[in-house]
Amino acid sequence: MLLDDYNPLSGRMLTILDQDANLNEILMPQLDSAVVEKAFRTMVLSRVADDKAVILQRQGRMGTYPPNKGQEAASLGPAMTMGDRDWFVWGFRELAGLLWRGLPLEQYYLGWMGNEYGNHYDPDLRITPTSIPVASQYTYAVGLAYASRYQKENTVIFAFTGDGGTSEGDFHESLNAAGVFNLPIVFIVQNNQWAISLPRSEQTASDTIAQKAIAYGIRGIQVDGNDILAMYAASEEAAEVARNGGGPTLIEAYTYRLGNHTTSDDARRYRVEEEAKEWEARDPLNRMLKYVRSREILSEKKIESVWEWAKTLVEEAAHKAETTPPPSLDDVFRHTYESMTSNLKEQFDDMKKREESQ
Amino acid sequence: MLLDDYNPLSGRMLTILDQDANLNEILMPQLDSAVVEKAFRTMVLSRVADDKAVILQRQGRMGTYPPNKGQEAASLGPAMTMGDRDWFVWGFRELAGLLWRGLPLEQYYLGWMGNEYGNHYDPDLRITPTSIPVASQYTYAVGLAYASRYQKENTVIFAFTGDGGTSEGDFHESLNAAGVFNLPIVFIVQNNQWAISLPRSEQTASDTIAQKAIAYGIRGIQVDGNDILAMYAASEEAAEVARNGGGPTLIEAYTYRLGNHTTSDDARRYRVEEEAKEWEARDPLNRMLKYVRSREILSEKKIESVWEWAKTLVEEAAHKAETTPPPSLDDVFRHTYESMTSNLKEQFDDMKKREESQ
Amino acid sequence: MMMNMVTALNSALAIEMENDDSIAILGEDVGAVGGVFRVTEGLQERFGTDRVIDTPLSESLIAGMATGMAMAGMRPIAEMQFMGFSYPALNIIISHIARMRNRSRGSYTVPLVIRMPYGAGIKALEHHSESTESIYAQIPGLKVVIPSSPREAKGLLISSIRDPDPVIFLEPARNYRLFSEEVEEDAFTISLGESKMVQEGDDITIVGWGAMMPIIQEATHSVEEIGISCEVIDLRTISPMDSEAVIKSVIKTGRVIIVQEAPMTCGVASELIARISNKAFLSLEAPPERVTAPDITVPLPKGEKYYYINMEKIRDSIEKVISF
Amino acid sequence: MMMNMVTALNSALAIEMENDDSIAILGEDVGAVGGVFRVTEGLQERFGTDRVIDTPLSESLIAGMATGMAMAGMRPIAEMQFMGFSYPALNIIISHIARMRNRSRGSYTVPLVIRMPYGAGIKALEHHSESTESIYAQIPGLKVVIPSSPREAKGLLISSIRDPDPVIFLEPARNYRLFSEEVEEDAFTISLGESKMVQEGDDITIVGWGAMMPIIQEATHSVEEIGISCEVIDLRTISPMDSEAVIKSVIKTGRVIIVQEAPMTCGVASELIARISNKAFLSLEAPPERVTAPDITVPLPKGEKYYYINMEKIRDSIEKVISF
Ligand SMILES: Cc1ncc(C[n+]2csc(CCOP(=O)(O)OP(=O)(O)O)c2C)c(N)n1
Ligand SMILES: Cc1ncc(C[n+]2csc(CCOP(=O)(O)OP(=O)(O)O)c2C)c(N)n1
Ligand SMILES: [Mg+2]
Ligand SMILES: [Mg+2]
Repeated sequence: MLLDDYNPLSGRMLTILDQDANLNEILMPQLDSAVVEKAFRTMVLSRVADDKAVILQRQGRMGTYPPNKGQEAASLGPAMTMGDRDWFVWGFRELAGLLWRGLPLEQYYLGWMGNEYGNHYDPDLRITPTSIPVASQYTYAVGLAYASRYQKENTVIFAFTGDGGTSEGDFHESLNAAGVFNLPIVFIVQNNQWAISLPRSEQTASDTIAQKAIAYGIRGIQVDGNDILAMYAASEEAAEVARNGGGPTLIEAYTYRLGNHTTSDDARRYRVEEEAKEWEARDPLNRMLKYVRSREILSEKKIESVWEWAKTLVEEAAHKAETTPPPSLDDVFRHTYESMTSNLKEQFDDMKKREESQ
Repeated sequence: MLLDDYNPLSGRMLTILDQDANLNEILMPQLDSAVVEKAFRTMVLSRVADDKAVILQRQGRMGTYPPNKGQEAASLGPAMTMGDRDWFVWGFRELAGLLWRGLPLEQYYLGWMGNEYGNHYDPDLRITPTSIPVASQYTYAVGLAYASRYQKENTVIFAFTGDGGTSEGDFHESLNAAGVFNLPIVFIVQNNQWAISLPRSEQTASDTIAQKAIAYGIRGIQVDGNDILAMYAASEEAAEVARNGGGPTLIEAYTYRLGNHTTSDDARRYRVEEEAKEWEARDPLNRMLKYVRSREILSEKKIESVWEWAKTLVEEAAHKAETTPPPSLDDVFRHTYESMTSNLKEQFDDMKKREESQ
Repeated sequence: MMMNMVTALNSALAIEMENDDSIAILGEDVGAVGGVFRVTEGLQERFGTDRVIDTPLSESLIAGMATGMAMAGMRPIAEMQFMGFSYPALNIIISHIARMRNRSRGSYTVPLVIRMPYGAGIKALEHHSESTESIYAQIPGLKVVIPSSPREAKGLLISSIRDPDPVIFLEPARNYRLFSEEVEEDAFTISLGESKMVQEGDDITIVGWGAMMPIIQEATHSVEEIGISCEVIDLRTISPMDSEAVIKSVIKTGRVIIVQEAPMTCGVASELIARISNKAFLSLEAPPERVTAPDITVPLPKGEKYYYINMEKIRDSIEKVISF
Repeated sequence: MMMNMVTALNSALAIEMENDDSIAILGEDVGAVGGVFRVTEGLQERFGTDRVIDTPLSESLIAGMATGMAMAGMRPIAEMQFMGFSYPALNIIISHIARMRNRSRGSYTVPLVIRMPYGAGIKALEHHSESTESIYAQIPGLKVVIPSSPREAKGLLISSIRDPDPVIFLEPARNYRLFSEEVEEDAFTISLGESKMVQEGDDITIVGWGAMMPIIQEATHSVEEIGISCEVIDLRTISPMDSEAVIKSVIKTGRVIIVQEAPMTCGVASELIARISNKAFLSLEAPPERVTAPDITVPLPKGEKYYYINMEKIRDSIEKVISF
């Protein structure tokens, strides 16, 4: 079992497709080429959509936005292993995985444009809303997992946070409780080496994030987060363990944030550009591309066309999001409670009158 | 080094004086008999004072009280290794250690009788006030340690909590930060097997508390918490490491709460009496007594007299505490800010008038 | 059946759990011990460890776990051991529980109840006597309920459990076993957001909630003897706040006192007075008064008398307002 | 020297750190980055990593660590990245920082400052626009300061740093770079607990704080044209609250509006009105009014206009109160 062979004390990180696209055939997960193609497409779409978001922000057409560039494999791998009724509990930097899951890109854009309808997901997607307070989403992931077992749903909860998130009390309380209750959760930490300006080495003194699992008596594994195959394989195994009553796993996805923390950030203030350069050589999308080429999963022409396809989708989504009407007064008031309290109704009526008189 | 030999992955718990009072001569710390005598006296005093507190509560002369019975060695051992300027950061169940440190027993009683003057410590004692919100004291322990280094005091901070405390976010955030800043702290967890009604096994799924150190890249050690010599030895080493810039250590003191959680609790509701019985055989005070006898540190007559001495002190302290006048109106208002705000002054004057007119 | 507040709450929980197996209780020591005040006594035995869950010592997790359970369609009832230990959970309560519905424009809702004992007067240790209810009352998206008697407790708790929105349910620890009264054995509900007219009167309106109600009644009985007729309102729900009923009463009586156990500043009483002084302005015949604790930390028991409201304080205030 | 609020705050920090080496800054990204709003820019370079400390992502720890530093005799200045991320620290703030002095009857004190940006109007993500200042204002033992301009910011921050009690220092994010003004280069202080008479007037008293001040002034200027003379008070410190000055003013003008960015219920405005309506009762010629946000979660930017107070809202309210 990978989770045994690569346990946090083994000192080993799981890689299957290395940065030069060398493949570990023994560990390679069985994926048919349609799936690989779809994964490739999703990564491309994520990359193009992400770049577009940065541009939209720069043009004043979107609010503050956290770029995903370089981290596509870390959320996509786990997403590929999710069952239909599994839960996707995200933080704020999991675009590729969300696209695989089926989140309409225009809705994603809408959220970052500052409209709550961006979180108005189709409940069948089983995606929880964006969670900005770092690591807080881990607490409700535990509740979803508890309910899953109680309701005999046999689902697994996939919960994401970042390396910075591991320092929050909520990270600890959640992993601990998941261990105690032996719940079906896969905790994925996207260790992208930075939490805004704080490097991973100053976030915690532990050698790996994966070894934090030991504190909770649960499984842990450090995975090359830029290797889609390794992320897939580790998530699949962790999910299977969870589904069979084996409890939670902590996956450290060892990756890198190639861009700024958000569009309001300037990473040059705190990190040397060479570091990012080095990591560009390990770009998960390039690696995937090499793989797709070497295995001849897609022809060069098809590969070309994927970018075109993505650009078209992205433009459409941006257009849809931008032409979505802003929230109405009613939208803004109506969802505070199931039905408006009388106090709120009074305030609403007052605003309504103001609006109408303008 | 003990901290290496008994690291949390060694699967070993440090015992020097076992429950039958067999001594591991090799690991035995060098203590001259005056110190051993004082330690014995302190344990007896703690035991007698603790039993008295339970009685005082039952008689309506004290408020809710958390008995320390059975845990004397776990706080005393570390206290014995503290330097004059070191800090003693306690929670609410560390009586023996506090007595060693020099906290006047009447002041301890006064606190549990419901008077803030119970926390009005002589600042030279370097004891922080009782901390009821479980594990929250760990956060300020980190700050004290930071200041110690910044001020070049070369002091060590000894911070206590319970096994239940390890589940709080504050435990995690504090150990993590102490690791990152490499601070001079010894974190002592009194694992007394219960957090009110929750057994240790349901508090966390990790095999030991000590192994939680691995999550923070710091040292950890599981120590027989009923063995005063082991607690001394481990604390001494951890303090020395800390003082020499080696950073924090987590000591799990494996012990047992022989009494109820507090005087409002009835442990029979949730645990079998045999368990407590078994642990009585491992009582730290009996063990100490056997040791004192076998080494002939005190004559039988002297041993007898220690109990008499303790009883006298305890009666005096109880009397002093009980005859301490209750807080005045002024006491209750004056310490909210350095000087009363005008709003508070108005409320104070109002109450004063009421009081005088009665 | 005669019940005290503890047995009434226990009865509400048992009935609802019997009827709806999506309900589960979670918290510290809620199982074998039945909670430190025994409100959940016997429930784990009856409904199993899956539905009455002893959690690790992690308040933020308790709140968050309940959130997730609710999002998945369960009806969790979380217990905080004391209000003073609910603060570690405030982030989850403010940032997620109160907002999940609005954040997702209704895709996700969080129908849960967080119960906790609150208030002073039980000679407790530090942090066991808090009444910071206005922290909760000010958060949009939360409802905040405070029963004052056994019967109220049962009816309001059942309503809270069935409510589609998150409810913070504050139980006045002092009243847990203070008195018993006749309470229906079966389920019944009391609407959230509706105050209770405890007693009609003409001269002055006295408003309170929770542990203040018995003390208010002592005071109003005592002034009745000197011919002052008090209208007494139990707010019952501080969010939403039934200020309409209070305002109506003040328009009738022209005088008002709000009695609040908490310190004065930024409490629920100030909100009520702000509404009254705005909407009953022309009816007010005397300045609206508050009887509250002073703006200090709740003293430990030996000094509690300087903090806790007694009937004399209320009575004096009534006389002052009446003679204005 | 012309300064905006960011440079004024930075100047205050630099001067105080220069003069007193027991002062240290701690928080997330306060070092190389100088904080997300650049308030601590350049300070780490100047004073070293020992005194400008980048902490792990742990707000409760930040508050607690600052507590310990203060207990040991340092003067820590902690930064919470946004008010919406201060909630995980509430337990430490309420349970320890506010109480250490009283708990120990003065043996231990906690002279620290916790700075944080607050308020809406910066088109931010969720949780970045909070104004829950009344949570802090209601806690005995804390002082709560809110500057409205660069000069005020500098003088109040220096006073806060030197204050013997813990101060929550709330910086209106919207005003950080909204305007510059002449600010003394050297140290100067502005007393905590004293409001500022911004403008004297006869007809009505308008009270506000923080980001509301420029909007209030827009509104008062616009009504001056129609002959309404406004007295404008900047509260500056919401705890302790200078209600005396406000009451004095209302006794003169007979009319009052409190402008509060936060939602209505249980805010600082309600406290002020409760005090006014009690102590200026006979002087009031019209109902005291509040202009506040509605009781909803701050909307994301696309809906913010339904939440945020603009000058028209204040102006209409003035006209309403004047014509009562
Ligand atoms: C509780 C909380 N504190 C602070 C912030 C501000 N903040 C947003 S993202 C971030 C860093 C997060 O780092 P990490 O968890 O590594 O995720 P990454 O941004 O690298 O994906 C911070 C401090 C926040 N959102 N929530
Ligand atoms: C934050 C917080 N939550 C709940 C409580 C109530 N409480 C007091 S002691 C205790 C159990 C503590 O267990 P542990 O840490 O093992 O210490 P022990 O009592 O066994 O010494 C609880 C839940 C509290 N004091 N603080
Ligand atoms: Mg990161
Ligand atoms: Mg314990």
